[in-house]
Amino acid sequence: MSVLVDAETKVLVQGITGHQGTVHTRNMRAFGAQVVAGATPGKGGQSVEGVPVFNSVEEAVRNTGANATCIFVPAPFAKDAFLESVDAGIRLAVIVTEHIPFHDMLTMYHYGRSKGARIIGPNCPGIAAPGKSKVGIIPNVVFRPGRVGVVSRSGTLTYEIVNGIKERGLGQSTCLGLGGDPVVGTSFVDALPLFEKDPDTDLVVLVGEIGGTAEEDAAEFIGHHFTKPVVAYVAGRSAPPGKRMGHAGAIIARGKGTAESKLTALQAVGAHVAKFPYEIPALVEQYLPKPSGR
Amino acid sequence: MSVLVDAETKVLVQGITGHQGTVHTRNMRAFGAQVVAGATPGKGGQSVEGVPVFNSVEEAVRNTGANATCIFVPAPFAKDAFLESVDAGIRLAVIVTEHIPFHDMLTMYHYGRSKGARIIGPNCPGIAAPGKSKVGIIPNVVFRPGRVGVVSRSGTLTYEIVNGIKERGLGQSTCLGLGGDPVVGTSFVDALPLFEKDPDTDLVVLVGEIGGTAEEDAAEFIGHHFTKPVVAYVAGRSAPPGKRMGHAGAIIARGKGTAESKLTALQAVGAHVAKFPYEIPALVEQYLPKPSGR
Amino acid sequence: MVKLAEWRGKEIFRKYGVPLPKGHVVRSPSEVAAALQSAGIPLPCVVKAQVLAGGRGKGGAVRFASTVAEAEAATQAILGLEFKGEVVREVLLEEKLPIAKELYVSLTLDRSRRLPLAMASAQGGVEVETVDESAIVRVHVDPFPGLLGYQKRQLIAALGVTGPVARSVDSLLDLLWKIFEEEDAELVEINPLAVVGDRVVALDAKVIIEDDASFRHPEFADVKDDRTPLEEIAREKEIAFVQLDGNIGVIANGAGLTMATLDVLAEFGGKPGVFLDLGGTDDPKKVTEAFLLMAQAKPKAVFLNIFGGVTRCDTVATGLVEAMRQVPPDAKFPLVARIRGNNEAEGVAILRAAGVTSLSDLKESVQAVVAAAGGPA
Amino acid sequence: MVKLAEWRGKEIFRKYGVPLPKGHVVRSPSEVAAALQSAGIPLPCVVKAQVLAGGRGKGGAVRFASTVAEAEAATQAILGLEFKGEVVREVLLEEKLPIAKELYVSLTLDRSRRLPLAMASAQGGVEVETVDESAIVRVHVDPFPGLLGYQKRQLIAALGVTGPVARSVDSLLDLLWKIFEEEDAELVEINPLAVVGDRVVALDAKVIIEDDASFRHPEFADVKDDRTPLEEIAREKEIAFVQLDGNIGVIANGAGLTMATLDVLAEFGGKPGVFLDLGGTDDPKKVTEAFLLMAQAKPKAVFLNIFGGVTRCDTVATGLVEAMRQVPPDAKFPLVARIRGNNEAEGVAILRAAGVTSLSDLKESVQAVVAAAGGPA
Repeated sequence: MSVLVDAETKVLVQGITGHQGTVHTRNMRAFGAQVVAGATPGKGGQSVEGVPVFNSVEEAVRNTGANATCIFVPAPFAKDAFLESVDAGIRLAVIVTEHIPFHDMLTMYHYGRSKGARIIGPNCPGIAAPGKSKVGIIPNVVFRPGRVGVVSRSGTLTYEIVNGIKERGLGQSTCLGLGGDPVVGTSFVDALPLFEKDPDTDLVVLVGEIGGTAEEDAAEFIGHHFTKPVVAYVAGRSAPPGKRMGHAGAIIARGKGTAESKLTALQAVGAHVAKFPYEIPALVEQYLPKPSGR
Repeated sequence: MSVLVDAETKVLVQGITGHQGTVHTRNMRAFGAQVVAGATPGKGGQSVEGVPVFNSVEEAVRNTGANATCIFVPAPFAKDAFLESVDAGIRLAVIVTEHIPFHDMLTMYHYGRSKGARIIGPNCPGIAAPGKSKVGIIPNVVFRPGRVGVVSRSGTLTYEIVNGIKERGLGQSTCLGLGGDPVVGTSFVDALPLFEKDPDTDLVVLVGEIGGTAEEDAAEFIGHHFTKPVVAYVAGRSAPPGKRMGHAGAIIARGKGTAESKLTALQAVGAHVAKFPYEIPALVEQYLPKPSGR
Repeated sequence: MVKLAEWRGKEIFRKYGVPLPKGHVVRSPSEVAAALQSAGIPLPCVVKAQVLAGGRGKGGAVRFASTVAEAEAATQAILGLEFKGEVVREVLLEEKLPIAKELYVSLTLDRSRRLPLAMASAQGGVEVETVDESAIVRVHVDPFPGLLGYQKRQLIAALGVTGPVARSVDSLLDLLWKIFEEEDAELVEINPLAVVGDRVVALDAKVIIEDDASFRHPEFADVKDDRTPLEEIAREKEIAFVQLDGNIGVIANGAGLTMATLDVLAEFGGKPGVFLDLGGTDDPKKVTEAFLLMAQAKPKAVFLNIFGGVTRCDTVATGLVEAMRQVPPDAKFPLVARIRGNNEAEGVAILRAAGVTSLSDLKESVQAVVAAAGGPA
Repeated sequence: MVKLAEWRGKEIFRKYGVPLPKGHVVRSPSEVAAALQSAGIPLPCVVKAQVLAGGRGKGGAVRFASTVAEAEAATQAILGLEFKGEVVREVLLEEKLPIAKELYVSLTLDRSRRLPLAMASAQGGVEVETVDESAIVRVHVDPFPGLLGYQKRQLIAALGVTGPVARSVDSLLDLLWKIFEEEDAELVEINPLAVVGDRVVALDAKVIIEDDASFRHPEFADVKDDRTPLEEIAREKEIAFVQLDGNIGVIANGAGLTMATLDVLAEFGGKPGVFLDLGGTDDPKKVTEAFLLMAQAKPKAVFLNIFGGVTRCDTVATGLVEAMRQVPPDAKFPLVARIRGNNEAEGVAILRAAGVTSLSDLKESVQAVVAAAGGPA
């Protein structure tokens, strides 16, 4: 078991013929993911890394049974690419593309939801379940199969944390990179129930950032509905208000979205809070339930 | 049992303070329906026929637990009234209002659907389940509790047919008047499964009209999924092409929507077709399953 | 339906930026020279009758002119022509363009799916009903996200165009979608859509605005459509009134009941001349108006078929008797009435007392009215 | 963020038909007389500094003038003022209206609900953060059907207005919704929205356009916002670059890692002066550009924290060494690097060979860079 993807997931890559699309198709396959098709309008009939390319998502799905998509299409066309995947029946999309206007994301999110389609991202590293599948761009080298779930709004910071967990001799069940945009398809509150019911996850590392109230919302959910141990970290404690710290979503606006507010909320519901990212692996080791009788 | 409504249905009337709203509130209550609230912006605090009026649907629902709405609001405001009911959590709306632009109906239908809300109508007589409840304007006098389901695109013609069934000594389980507009919230194909699974309905009378392909779609559904006997009638056999026959939806356009096409399709799947409305009661009597051992 | 004449559809197209030939509408030959000049229409030009029916090309309602004098002559010849029942009152003068290819695109409503439907075919210039299904691509458009890029690519593929022509179609499709939504259209059709050089141009425009949305579009209030003068009056009075080619008037309440009545009438040899649906009204003033309108259609006989549900039959009968009294003597017609439902006996008594034939069986009533109109056809 | 100055927000308002006072923007006192005349602004008038910060009224950045000479003098006095760090370069002259009541309305985004959020309060004219929650009504708007009538009624009720004023707010709310959607706004705020006679007028305009939507809005390309000149250059080069008030530059890849690095730095007494997120780039040219930009900010020391995931550490190291070489001699800065991940050993060797301090422990690296910048604050 794992979260959202497994060894049977058949991945389509939208924008496969671009540089990123090609590189990450190779990496996903190296990780063990079944990448079955690519789609780029006008490039149907080509093949990239041995993967057949189709002109439309509908054709790709019809010919390969693709049931998840990884979108690398540039921001002005990302909305269309995602909606095409929904109309073609795909119900899981990892959107790697950054700088998608949030007004577009509102349309994507609400249309997708009305059809039962889930978005991870945008501007996100995606999903990796070591030993099973990967949809996205998280580096292969940081993983080792294990029982730690990771859910994060960050990119590279997540890679470093996941790597730290590996270096501690532990491994991950699934790592979900949700993205740092103001409007994300899947928030902590949407992701935590998936980890709660995943029998292969024993503990979850939650990596937050300043901006918005996703961590506060997560804390409320954890307080009421989450039974597994949580190790939490929130980046941006020293960030000044009113400045966007790299991610479109990482901004303290009108006094809302401070790291302090988030940390307090998480601590109040029993999450084990790391002050610095390098403290995470030790906390994970400390609170990860020990295998009984194994 | 009955279809869509029962004795527990709590009806809200939107536009209760208008003439039609008031008259039909009285009629619905006389039929035995629980009309629990009215809503008219700016008229909150009044009462009509003993029913409390609220300024908003949200207030009405909060105070009375209304779970169905009957909308009499004029066409330019009907879209808003329906969307308000959906946002307030109501999941069944009978829209009596006529002349709602179909572009508005597209929005209403798709938004409603995304929230799980069903529309009967617009421009329709609504739902009546004798002995249980009524949401709409079908005259009370034509009914008698029984085991015949009626589903129709017409208004007055339906009253006459229902009355004819009563005069034959038979009765109705539920009568659904779907409305004669080009875009209806519930079509024959949506309504038939409700009658199929209603244990109190033994036979269905389907009353169609020229225009569109709702009857052909119904025939296809009946052929594959409907097991109860069907008596069908289609009005407009003598209507010339290109003319709108009273209902916005009743028009033979570009060779499509003729009565002949509909009748042929219904006959092909075993529906008992009446050439004239006055033949319906006899056909109903003939094909209504006899109560075994009762 | 508010069916717009070609020139009027093109006015909307122009407002939204749809590429069009240069053109100008005229209503007399004397306006031709000035129109050609003010609109900058080069010669030779096209002279097109502004009628709603299709097939103008074959019917002599579209002509070509190489000189101003020829254009005047063609206008003269076309104005006043009767084309499939319509009299030509307006002529559109247009630039004649070098057409490389004729395509078809449209947006309409799919009632079953409750979705707008975009259609495209590379076989333009002929009636779309005559085009083989396999040559038409249909794409359903969700009103929420609207027409999407991948859908436009499907439509463009159907048209078989590429490069700059494809880009020109892409922009055009966005405009058509905008028109369809913002103008509350039932139909927006361009046939033919012409490939001219590296772009497409709308040679024709068929736009139908939805009647029920007219409260949002007062600008079309003067459109006469293909309604008869009496139908036009009825529309203003909000009475559903359709003129047919027979001699018996039918008044009923409810569209379904009215249609069913016509069907029975036709079965027994009657020829319906007017379809009049009183609707749910129980307003005696409206009933009277309906009767006076019916009188103007000069029917040989009238059949009234009312089912009183919420309304009481006696109220209806009283209204009828009063309405009949107001019909002018020279326009009186024999009336057969069938009123059923609520308080039926009282209603029938009132009618009979006023000398109106009142029967309760539909077949019998229909036979009576057919006889009153001179017997079966 | 593309924060528009008041006058520019009002230009958008004007385009959509939002009721405004008569007004004109000027950039020198000599333009005042002509501006008053051409815009028909009656005296007395209001003279308002065009700065992005709030609280102008109390800060002397809004003045009144009864004569042209007074307006010129006020303009003279305001231009060049520094207001909360911004220098006033533009002044808006406006009609002074008889205000009956000051209201508040806005549209923004609720990130958690992924829905636009409309807010209204009868307590306008003060910063909305200072208004009691109970005096603010919040309504979530679904982007599909858009702002609905019943929602407008809720907002209008919150404003406590009725009759013609309420109708004026109703139309205004439709316009605000249209602006929010069509202009890709993050925020559209009117505070105060003034009741003047029987209608409302937007006395102020706060409009923020979403940065990521700028490809759809080339018309705002010249808006300088409140970015520093270096931030402006970084934006053009698409580098995430934020100037802070310390003296240590931080370069990392990924927003989260960069923020985490700042946090550790602050913990050990360092004062971050620049936040530079390289993002997912492995383009050596972009790395060089980033270093040159960093040099312009004149940091006392720079800390580079890179995690090589897809990128290899040796590739990154080679790029870094080259970039450091290109920094002009007078702008050189001490660099502490921490590169981890893929091919880490090779990368570290390259850096050390080039004389760059390279450590693998985050705490140690941070302590080293704090020392290089002159010790903890």
